[in-house]
Amino acid sequence: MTALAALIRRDIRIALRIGGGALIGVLFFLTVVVLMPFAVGPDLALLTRLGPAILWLGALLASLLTLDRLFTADHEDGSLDLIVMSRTPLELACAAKALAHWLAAGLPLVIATPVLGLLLNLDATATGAVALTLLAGTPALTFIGMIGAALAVTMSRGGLLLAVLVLPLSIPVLIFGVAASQAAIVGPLPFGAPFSILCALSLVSFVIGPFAAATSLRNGLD
Amino acid sequence: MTALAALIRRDIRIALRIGGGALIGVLFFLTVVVLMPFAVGPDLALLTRLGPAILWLGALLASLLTLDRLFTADHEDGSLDLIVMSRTPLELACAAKALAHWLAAGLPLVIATPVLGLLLNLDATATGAVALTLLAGTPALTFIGMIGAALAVTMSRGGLLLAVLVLPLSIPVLIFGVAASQAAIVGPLPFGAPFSILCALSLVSFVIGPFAAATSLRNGLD
Amino acid sequence: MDLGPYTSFIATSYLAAALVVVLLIAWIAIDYRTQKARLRALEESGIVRRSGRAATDIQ
Amino acid sequence: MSLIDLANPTRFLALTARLLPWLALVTVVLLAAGLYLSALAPDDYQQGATVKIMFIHVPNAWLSMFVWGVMSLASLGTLVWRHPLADVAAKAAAPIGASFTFLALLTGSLWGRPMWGTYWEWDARLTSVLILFLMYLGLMALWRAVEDPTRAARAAAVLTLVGAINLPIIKFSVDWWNTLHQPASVMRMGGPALDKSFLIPLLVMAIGFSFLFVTLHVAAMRNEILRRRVRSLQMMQARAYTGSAPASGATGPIVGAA
Amino acid sequence: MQLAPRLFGHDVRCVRGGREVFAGLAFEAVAGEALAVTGHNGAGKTSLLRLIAGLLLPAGGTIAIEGSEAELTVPEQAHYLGHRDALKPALSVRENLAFWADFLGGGTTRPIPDCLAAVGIAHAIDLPAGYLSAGQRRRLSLARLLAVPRLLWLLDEPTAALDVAGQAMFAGLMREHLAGGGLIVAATHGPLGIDTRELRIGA
Amino acid sequence: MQLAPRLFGHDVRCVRGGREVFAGLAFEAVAGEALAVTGHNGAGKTSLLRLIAGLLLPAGGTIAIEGSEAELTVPEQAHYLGHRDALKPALSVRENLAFWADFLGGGTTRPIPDCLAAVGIAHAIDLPAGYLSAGQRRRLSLARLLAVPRLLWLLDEPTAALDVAGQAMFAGLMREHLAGGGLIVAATHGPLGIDTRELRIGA
Ligand code: HEM
Ligand SMILES: Nc1ncnc2c1ncn2[C@@H]1O[C@H](COP(=O)(O)OP(=O)(O)OP(=O)(O)O)[C@@H](O)[C@H]1O
Ligand SMILES: Nc1ncnc2c1ncn2[C@@H]1O[C@H](COP(=O)(O)OP(=O)(O)OP(=O)(O)O)[C@@H](O)[C@H]1O
Ligand SMILES: [Mg+2]
Ligand SMILES: [Mg+2]
Repeated sequence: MTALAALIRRDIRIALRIGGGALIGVLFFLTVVVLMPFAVGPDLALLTRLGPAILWLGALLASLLTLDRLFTADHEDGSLDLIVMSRTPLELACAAKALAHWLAAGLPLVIATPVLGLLLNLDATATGAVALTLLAGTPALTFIGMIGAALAVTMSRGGLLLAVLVLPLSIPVLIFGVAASQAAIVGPLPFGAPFSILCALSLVSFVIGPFAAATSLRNGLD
Repeated sequence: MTALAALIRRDIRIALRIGGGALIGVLFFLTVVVLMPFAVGPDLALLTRLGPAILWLGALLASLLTLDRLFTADHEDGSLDLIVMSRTPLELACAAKALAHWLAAGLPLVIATPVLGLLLNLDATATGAVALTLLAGTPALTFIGMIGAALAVTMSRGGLLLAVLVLPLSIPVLIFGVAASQAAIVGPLPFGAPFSILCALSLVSFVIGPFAAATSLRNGLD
Repeated sequence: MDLGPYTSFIATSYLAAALVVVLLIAWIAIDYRTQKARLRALEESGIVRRSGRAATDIQ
Repeated sequence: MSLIDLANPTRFLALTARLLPWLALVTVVLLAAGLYLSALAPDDYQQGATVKIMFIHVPNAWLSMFVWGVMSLASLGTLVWRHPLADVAAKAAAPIGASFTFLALLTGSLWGRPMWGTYWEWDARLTSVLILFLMYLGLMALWRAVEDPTRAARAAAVLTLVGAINLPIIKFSVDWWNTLHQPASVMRMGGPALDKSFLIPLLVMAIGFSFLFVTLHVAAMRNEILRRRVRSLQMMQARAYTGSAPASGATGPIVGAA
Repeated sequence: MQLAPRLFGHDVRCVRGGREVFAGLAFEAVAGEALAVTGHNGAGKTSLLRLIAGLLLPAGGTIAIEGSEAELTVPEQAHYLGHRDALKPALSVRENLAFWADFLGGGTTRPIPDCLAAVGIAHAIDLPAGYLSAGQRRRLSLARLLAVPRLLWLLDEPTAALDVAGQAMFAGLMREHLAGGGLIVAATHGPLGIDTRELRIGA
Repeated sequence: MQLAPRLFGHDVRCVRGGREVFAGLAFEAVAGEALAVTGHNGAGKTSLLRLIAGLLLPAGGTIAIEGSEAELTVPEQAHYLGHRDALKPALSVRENLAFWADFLGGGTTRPIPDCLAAVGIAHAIDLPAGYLSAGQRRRLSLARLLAVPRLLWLLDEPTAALDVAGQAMFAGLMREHLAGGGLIVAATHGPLGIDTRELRIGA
């Protein structure tokens, strides 16, 4: 436990220090949201309709922007060697790293959603629904993305094809996340159905992610 | 000239061999496009109207994804030191690196546009117009983003902060890119006016980008 | 003074401006004290500036 | 005392220690007068009493842009003359400028609600102020992201200057964007020349806020100079304690770069 | 009575990038002994250390420790000190070391300031690791070996970047480790400053 | 008749991260001479090399070369060989070296295979650089010095990771460079194998 807690603490600390502070995640989403009207036009009704998709895209981008260095940074400075050698199971260490990443890059979005909802003219229910789906779904993005991050360590040796498979894997998460939010906002479908699929996707990724990542890390070292 | 050509050749070769960059960019682009129908619902007319906006947003965000390692990778392995010391003016070297990056990561987006246009139900003219604006505008995105990438050397990592710094600066490009495409598709304004402003923005960024990047690189080393 | 139906908007504007200014002043004042205290602590530990003057000497 | 002497941080501290109380006094007097005059100002025939928001809103809106200009000048000083006082001036101005921008946005939305029935509208001018606000926040994040103050100053200077070139472009393109989508906007800012009864309080408030900025800026610069002094003394201290090290750390004179 | 722990390799074969680096290698070291691995550039010294550390899979042969805690694998009983120093420039010296102590040690650790003092960088404890010189970074890596006790030290050119005083300090630390029943396997091009048994790879 | 080129520094002061590393440093070296920079870990050897290379700005003093091509700055006449080796693992040995030869040299270069043979890694010419051992990487970096002729070599612990034969080979290369009227400034903790003038920093 100490070992995992130490790992999580270190990763969060680095993320905050390098990223320039805890608020940077919120600022990032604010920027992404502000960008939207310039593309689709200052039409509030349309923006509201696109709101959940915009927030979900922001989440995907935030995790992609920071995920690709999740393991390569540790690989390049030699930390990964020590993590692999340690007495902590590698699967758990991978899960801890992903958790730290989500806390630093995913959670700020969930927390910032209400503020952004105002700019996108979302009402309270809609904001709540989007925040809930993000809370349930962004961990899945992180845990799936982690597989790609682990493959990136092996990448120079031909793992490219596999990495390409990872991003498409996160598309279902996005689709059900947006669908659940839309259901809560405009109906007519019930919110429950897509939301439970989203939760199921998250759960699956919690199991598969760490194992797949650990396996590819073990094979990727040299 | 040999020096710059060598630099461009090297950077493209690395990008193609490692893969990461260009492919992840195109995949992200695809993800954005695939997601939209779920966000706006099965309204083909609306989707078509939003088409250029979606493509431009995708291109803008995709270029961010790949930019943050433009200089940090060279910084970490010591190449940047040698590039700064060389007899080639640093401004030119920066421009060459940006050009290589655009060829490896920006051009694929332009090439992918016709395929994605199909998904968004754009007709041939519209697709052509979007592709043309992307061709004229994405270099500007790269050259503006390069400034952020050079700042990332001082900051010692890019990620979300880089996006926060770069996105506001690229808003004009987004505005005129979308406007020109819209003008070509629905009118009533002529295509030429916004398009020539877009080209002008690109030209301005060709000048500002390398100078700002070179300045911040020179000051950022230690 | 009658401010009509929008009294609350006007009051909020003025209060918000006052609040932000007060926060700025408080931040600057607290920051000043913190730095002074640190300089004093450093001086007590025997560190001298290159110019040879005391750390807290700002005249 | 010549300008060169002023540019020496120690001299700056000495001079401003004497100057600061007077600056504060002038600020307080001007703002008090401004508040008094704006309380006396008549209601607008169209906007009613809400026109009083203008006396806060407009000075803050002006200052939000003015402060970026001040930072740009300081940034030139950083990059061209590499002067430490320029670094300090640029860094100290950012949070103050961000606060003014925030106030312009906030009072603007509070004014917008009674005037146009909505707090927020993707209007050209509002949007460009929002972007300015984002750029301030990004700049502050950049300052925090780099540990070494001289290196942070140069990075921030590049961003500030690029921002200064870009802000007019952004402003222009946002205007263009908005007129394209929404011709004939609801609101009329900067309409016909203001009546004297509004103009005088507005000007007094504007000058008062400008003095407020100068006062706060000078005080914040002093803090920043002290912070740097603390940092370099701490560095000296770290170097001084060689501990039980067999051959590391410094010998020789212990001096800092203060 | 338990036997002293003994590290041995038997008929070890190493293949990297499809090319055989060495084959049929045998070695052993008992508690209190240091093994110096020597050989020309590219002979496979680093590869051997990484095989022992479990970071490479042997193409053949066995590597094991007998006479120590049976339920632990060889890597779990080892410290590995490679060319890359596993430090994060953004974290302070203390934070870097504290992390590895917590992550590797789980409680059984020596106080951080002690370890730093022992390697001679106590004065830099609150400096970001990115500010350290090459030799100071190396010293900080060495502090990791002290912070968490491990039976086996795997060292890849450990004296690189150390000044003369640093090399002497490090020789002292190695001697202490061996005296406490530890084991050392070190790849090196120069003298280590302690008595070693030599293992020469490649012609 | 032109004077032999001479590198000199005068009253050089170095500040890093707000901390003074050294001050009032003076040094000089004339063509055909090597200057060995020594000092304890953290004394500022690397910092001095980076100052000469123009990668750090001096907080005071001047560094210049006189008697050489006047229109070039010091960095433009120098090779810098640091701890980081400026190699891309994805490119082959040949591609890596060819890039630096083209980028730095602009035509006036020695053939790649020759340079690689001179540093003893001709057999690895088509291997990806990521497959090289530490010493082989260092040799590849050394090949850069041969591929493009430059007056001044700035070397930071150049013999680290080289085996005994490699150190001898490298001493030979340095001797040749000096004989051809070159200049060398090298930071080192051990002997370089050539005659040097010593510059000691920090007490
Ligand atoms: C969030 C909302 C708002 C923002 C960000 C904003 C921003 C600005 C800015 C930047 C200026 C200075 C422009 C210049 O001097 O060129 C300004 C001036 C002004 N604003 Fe606003 N504004 C907002 C809302 C409003 C509203 C709702 C009104 C009144 C209906 C208003 C009335 C004015 C007036 C009268 C001026 C002075 C115009 C002049 O001197 O030319 N503003 N505002
Ligand atoms: N990036 C940096 N920022 C701030 N300080 C630094 C930085 N790099 C080094 N220093 C400090 O500058 C001093 C000199 O460092 P330098 O790397 O020049 O030492 P060195 O003589 O090369 O030592 P070594 O023998 O360990 O390589 C050290 O005290 C170090 O802590
Ligand atoms: N990642 C790798 N992939 C493929 N081959 C490799 C890899 N790393 C090293 N090799 C090859 O394996 C051989 C042994 O390398 P190793 O690093 O073990 O040598 P070494 O004895 O440590 O040399 P040095 O003294 O230079 O450090 C070398 O020929 C090298 O080219
Ligand atoms: Mg080796
Ligand atoms: Mg050094």
